[in-house]
Amino acid sequence: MAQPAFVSQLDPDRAEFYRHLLRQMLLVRRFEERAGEAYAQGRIGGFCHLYIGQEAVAVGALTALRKDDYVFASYREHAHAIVQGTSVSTVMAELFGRAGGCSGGKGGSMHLFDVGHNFLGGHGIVGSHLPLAAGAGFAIKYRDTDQVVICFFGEAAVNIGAFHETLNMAALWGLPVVFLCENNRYGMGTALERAAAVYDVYRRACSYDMAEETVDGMDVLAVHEATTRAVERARVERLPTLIEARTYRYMGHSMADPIHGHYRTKEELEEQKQKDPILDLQVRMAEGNLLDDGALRVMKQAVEEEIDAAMAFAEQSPEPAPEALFTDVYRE
Amino acid sequence: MAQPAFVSQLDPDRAEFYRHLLRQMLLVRRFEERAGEAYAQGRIGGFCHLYIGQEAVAVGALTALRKDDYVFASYREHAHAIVQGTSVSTVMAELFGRAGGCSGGKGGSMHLFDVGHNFLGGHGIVGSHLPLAAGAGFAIKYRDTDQVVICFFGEAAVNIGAFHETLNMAALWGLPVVFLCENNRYGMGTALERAAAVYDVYRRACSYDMAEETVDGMDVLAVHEATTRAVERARVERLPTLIEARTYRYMGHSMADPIHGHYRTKEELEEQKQKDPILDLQVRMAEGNLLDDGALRVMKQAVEEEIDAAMAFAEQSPEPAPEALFTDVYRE
Amino acid sequence: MPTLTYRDALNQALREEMERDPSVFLMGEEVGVYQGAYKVSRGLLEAFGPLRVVDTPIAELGFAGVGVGAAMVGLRPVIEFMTWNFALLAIDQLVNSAAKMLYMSGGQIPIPVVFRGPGGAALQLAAQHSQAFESWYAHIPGLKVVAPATPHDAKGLLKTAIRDDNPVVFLEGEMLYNAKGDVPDEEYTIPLGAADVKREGGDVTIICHSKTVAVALKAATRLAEELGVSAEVVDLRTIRPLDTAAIASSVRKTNRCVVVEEGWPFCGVGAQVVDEVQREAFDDLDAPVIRVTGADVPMPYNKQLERAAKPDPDKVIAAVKRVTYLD
Amino acid sequence: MPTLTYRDALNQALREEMERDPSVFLMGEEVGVYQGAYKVSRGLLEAFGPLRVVDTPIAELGFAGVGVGAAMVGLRPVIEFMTWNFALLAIDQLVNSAAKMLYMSGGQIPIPVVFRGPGGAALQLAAQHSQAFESWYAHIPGLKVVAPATPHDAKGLLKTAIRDDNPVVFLEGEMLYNAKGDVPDEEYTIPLGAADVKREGGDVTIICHSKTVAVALKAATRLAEELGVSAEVVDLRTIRPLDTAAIASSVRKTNRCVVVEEGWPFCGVGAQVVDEVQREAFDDLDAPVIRVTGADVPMPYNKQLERAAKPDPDKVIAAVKRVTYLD
Ligand SMILES: Cc1ncc(C[n+]2csc(CCOP(=O)(O)OP(=O)(O)O)c2C)c(N)n1
Ligand SMILES: Cc1ncc(C[n+]2csc(CCOP(=O)(O)OP(=O)(O)O)c2C)c(N)n1
Ligand SMILES: [Mg+2]
Ligand SMILES: [Mg+2]
Repeated sequence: MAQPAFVSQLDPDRAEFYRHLLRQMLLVRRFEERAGEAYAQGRIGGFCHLYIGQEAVAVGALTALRKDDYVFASYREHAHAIVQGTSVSTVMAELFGRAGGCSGGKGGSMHLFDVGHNFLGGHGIVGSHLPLAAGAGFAIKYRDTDQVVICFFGEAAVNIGAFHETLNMAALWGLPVVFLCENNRYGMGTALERAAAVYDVYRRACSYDMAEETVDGMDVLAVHEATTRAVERARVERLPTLIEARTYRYMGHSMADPIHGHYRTKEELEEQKQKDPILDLQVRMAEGNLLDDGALRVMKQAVEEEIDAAMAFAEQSPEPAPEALFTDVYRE
Repeated sequence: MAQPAFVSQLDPDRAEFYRHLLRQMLLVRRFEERAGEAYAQGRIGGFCHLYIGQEAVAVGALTALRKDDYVFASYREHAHAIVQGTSVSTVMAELFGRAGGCSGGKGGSMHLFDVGHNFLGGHGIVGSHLPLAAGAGFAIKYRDTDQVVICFFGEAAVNIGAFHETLNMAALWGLPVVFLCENNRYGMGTALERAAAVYDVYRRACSYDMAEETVDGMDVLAVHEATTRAVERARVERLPTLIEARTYRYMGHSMADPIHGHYRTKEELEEQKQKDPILDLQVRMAEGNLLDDGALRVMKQAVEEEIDAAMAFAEQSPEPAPEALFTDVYRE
Repeated sequence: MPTLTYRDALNQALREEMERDPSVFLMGEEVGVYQGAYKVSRGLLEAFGPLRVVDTPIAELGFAGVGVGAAMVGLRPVIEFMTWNFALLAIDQLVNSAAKMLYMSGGQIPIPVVFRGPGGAALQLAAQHSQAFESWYAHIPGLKVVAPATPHDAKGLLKTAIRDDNPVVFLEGEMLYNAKGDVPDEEYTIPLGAADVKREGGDVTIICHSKTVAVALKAATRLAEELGVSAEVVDLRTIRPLDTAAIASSVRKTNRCVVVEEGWPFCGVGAQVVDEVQREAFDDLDAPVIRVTGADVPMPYNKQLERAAKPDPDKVIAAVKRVTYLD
Repeated sequence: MPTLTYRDALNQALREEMERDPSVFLMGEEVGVYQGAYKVSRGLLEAFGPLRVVDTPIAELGFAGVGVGAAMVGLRPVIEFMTWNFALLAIDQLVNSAAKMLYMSGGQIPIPVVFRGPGGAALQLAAQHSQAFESWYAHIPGLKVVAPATPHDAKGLLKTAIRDDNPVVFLEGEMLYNAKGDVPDEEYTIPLGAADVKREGGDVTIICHSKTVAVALKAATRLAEELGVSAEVVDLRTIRPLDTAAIASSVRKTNRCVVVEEGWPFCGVGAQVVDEVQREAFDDLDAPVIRVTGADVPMPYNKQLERAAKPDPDKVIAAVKRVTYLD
């Protein structure tokens, strides 16, 4: 069922937690902005899909998980890796294609991996990681642990066969997977309404008798609460959930694409930016006297330093050795 | 919405039509029985999927079409070709692999084609013909004619990606396609409940805001009426419909598979046979004094002669010339 | 003669064929409103409208099948894959429906469809986005496979592919879209199955196609300048049907052969070429045929590793030295 | 030594590996309740229960991906395709996920999965159900490809494939399931990448795998009896990695080579073998390598046409006559 976007008053006792959410969103935002600059300078190559505008989804959702849960994401996954615990340094180094990158410089922006933090990619074929996530969920059921899998994907992925086959199996077999659709309204230049017969992504759960929920993806607390409910359902009842988080992407589809143009207007973009997820939390915390300007300044400063360090690490990290071309094709 | 299985009293003015339906069902039944015998004698090879028990679906549905409409079916399609107008002789000859077969002996039981009757196969990969049917529907929209496409498939096909991708596009684009799912409860040895999270196939239309209907597939008149409604919707409003016809297969999945065994009991089979679609119509026609034993005997006699002729034709039809191996790979 | 980019040459071919034949339409992801992910379809939506330039959901299997189905009833669809990497999801429709329909139906149902889009590697797109599948499609009877190297060939071959009554796999190159070349004003087509000698020579034959034609030509220039070796560069243009006659006659003249391709070595296009050459010109060969291919690994993201994975003039020259025993 | 069918040898291998390693499970259509479409998994559901012998919906792409995902977190799935024809729908998961995960992750995530099922033609199953895709999978770095010809090899190779830490494409044959052969009681495995000389000979080398091994052996017997030609029959067993050394050493001995395969000719396994042979044994070859393949057409339903489309001893003998200049 659709949940009210309403979110409980901020609870003073959770100030620490709110600060954590805010810091994570700031970290992601600044990481992406700096990555964008580096890309513009030609220091990052290939396709680079930024997450700016969607921070509340990854931060709200991943903070609802346990360390031993598994995370799968698409190619727009810098944020998910970082929030899951992968160091910004190794993520930035991966974008630079360096040996110190979290995928050894072989994966790049679209293929971040960090088994140490159960971050399992970084997948470039739309929809292809949904069955993979179900596979991890199957392994959890097979081993009878109480872990959970969360799988992030865009709204354009719901029209592809893998979505249908996966959700059916997950519901049929009772797999502990949270399918979190980040509905930012566009798949490249195609608005959801031009690609899907049903505009409410969460309603697609009806074909599988699967629990569903839609949530304001610009409200980090709402996302956190919705995900917490779904994670509980997966952990305790071992049932999957389809969550639709309504969000928005500020940048172009990738650094190679226009920010607006044929498919959306500058006005729409500017209007959306008024509902910025970071500003929103800042304001609410300020209203609740849980954050003063000084603390915010300190936080931003710390974030900036963390990214500076990541940049330095990435630049100093060596290129992979030439032999690396031929390693990791097969495991001996 | 689910329609009541109830069917209007037989209308004496339509006696001619009822007799046509009965004759078509008898023709299909006897064709399949004789094909089964020929297969047992090794005169037909490969996979041979018989339709016995499901006659009411193809007959009820295809009699709701116009000559210029298009028909797509799976590998269990002897009946659909025959009811659509392909001569039983060329269908039987195709099963025999002869040059006189409707596919020149190259297609066989699973790949019957007859462009003369807009019968477009005969497809062996589960789900693969749904997009093909949508393509024909797209062509109708493209040419702006008022033709309709009907696509028959089994209930096990609704769990595969092609079903989802196709129904979404058909609903999104407004394609005049009737998707008719023949729910005979089993996909080979797998009961629908063991493969689908939702047991009511028609409910899957919810993901596409598509019109749907479920109908008693053992009642030829009910199938005819439901299909007529869907065809009208396609022809006039150019909208697709998902119909679920609840039916049952009397034989094994194919001639190579057991009739019952691990996956279903002999008892279940015998019980189902009590609701035989042919007997059902016979009884109702008799009750309405629209068919006496004499007429029935004559009809059965005529059907038998038609099949005898088909058998003779198939046996006398020559093998394809050796050069045929290399023709039809490319159109010059 | 005006010079055009490979991109605009394709755009012209599409435009001209859509004007010529109302049964031709273009369908794929982002081909309309977005003007094409790589802008090959720029302006076509405005020119022909949404019924003939159709944006699709991300559903490769589905819309590829829609194309085949539309072809079954007489339309001539051009189905664009944003890249051929994604066509793996649709490959059942290409192999089991498009390639077999005419045969299974005993000759009743031709499938006049073109599947097109960029194949092979661009720059740092990593493993899942940098694959060349020529040899896969060429393996399938019922399909034709075309991979043009120049704007001139791209236009002439695409027009022919659209008019062909069989399913054609048309492989373009993201790295080729900006390549410039002369394209005649007057209408022309190029037959499928005809290779083209891009440079004449007498000492060694270099077989190539698509992006590797430029690589081979660079190598040929340097071979002449640096080693006085005269290389003949044969551009296959069409992989299936393969122009075996052109290959064999060149090798019979040069007695030496190097095959260059972007894809992986095992069962690649070059393997088939080697098979043909050693059968057709066994007694004329003075050295084994040597192949230059992409490295036998998934494509790495790192720029230097990626460069090392691709065929380049140095590798071609090294191969030529081997077949001419110059080292 | 007990004789077993190929089917039962595979069943034994699955049973033994599932007993040995609790992380091994079997998933696919009809593998459980139905006891397997071709009964390879007979009794396994009863022995190991529904969590380790899992019936799936008809969703090849989905359950292949489930297998890869389970492998990502340490399980060792054996995914059965009812036939390899249907795997075309799942091929994106084999090529883009399974084959590339280790590389894309910089060596972090191995994918110990086996994809298995019958490949190639049976009897009169027509175009969509009669395809041999060895060369396709062998084209892909990151995959291993195995195609055993005998019960003994089937058991030993499947056990090794299950223990291998890489994705293995394991091609069986519907026509082989009833083939009988000796299978030792004691546990054994067979390394991947090792060809096997099924018959020694000095005049010509016949390279083959899977079903064509029996064809080659029949031909070899007749060649000896009818023509006094001594043929060496080399069974590749593993297509990737390919045992080039074994191939080359046999050809260096016989100086003549014929390659037999069930699949289509263009870019088939034989093309790669020819490439290796002419490079590794150029000076030893007294004649071009000749290939015997399935006809270059979709498989027809008609029995006689189908027979004519398949490799048989007569075709192999004809090829041997050509490379030995006996005609
Ligand atoms: C199967 C497949 N088709 C096409 C593409 C090209 N492509 C990459 S991202 C994308 C749009 C996806 O949009 P969405 O799922 O909404 O995610 P978002 O980019 O908005 O985060 C497309 C079409 C692809 N990667 N995979
Ligand atoms: C993609 C694919 N997977 C598996 C098969 C093998 N197969 C043929 S028919 C069948 C069962 C289909 O059942 P259903 O769709 O209910 O149709 P029915 O046979 O009952 O008419 C299966 C699994 C196939 N042909 N295609
Ligand atoms: Mg989106
Ligand atoms: Mg069924």
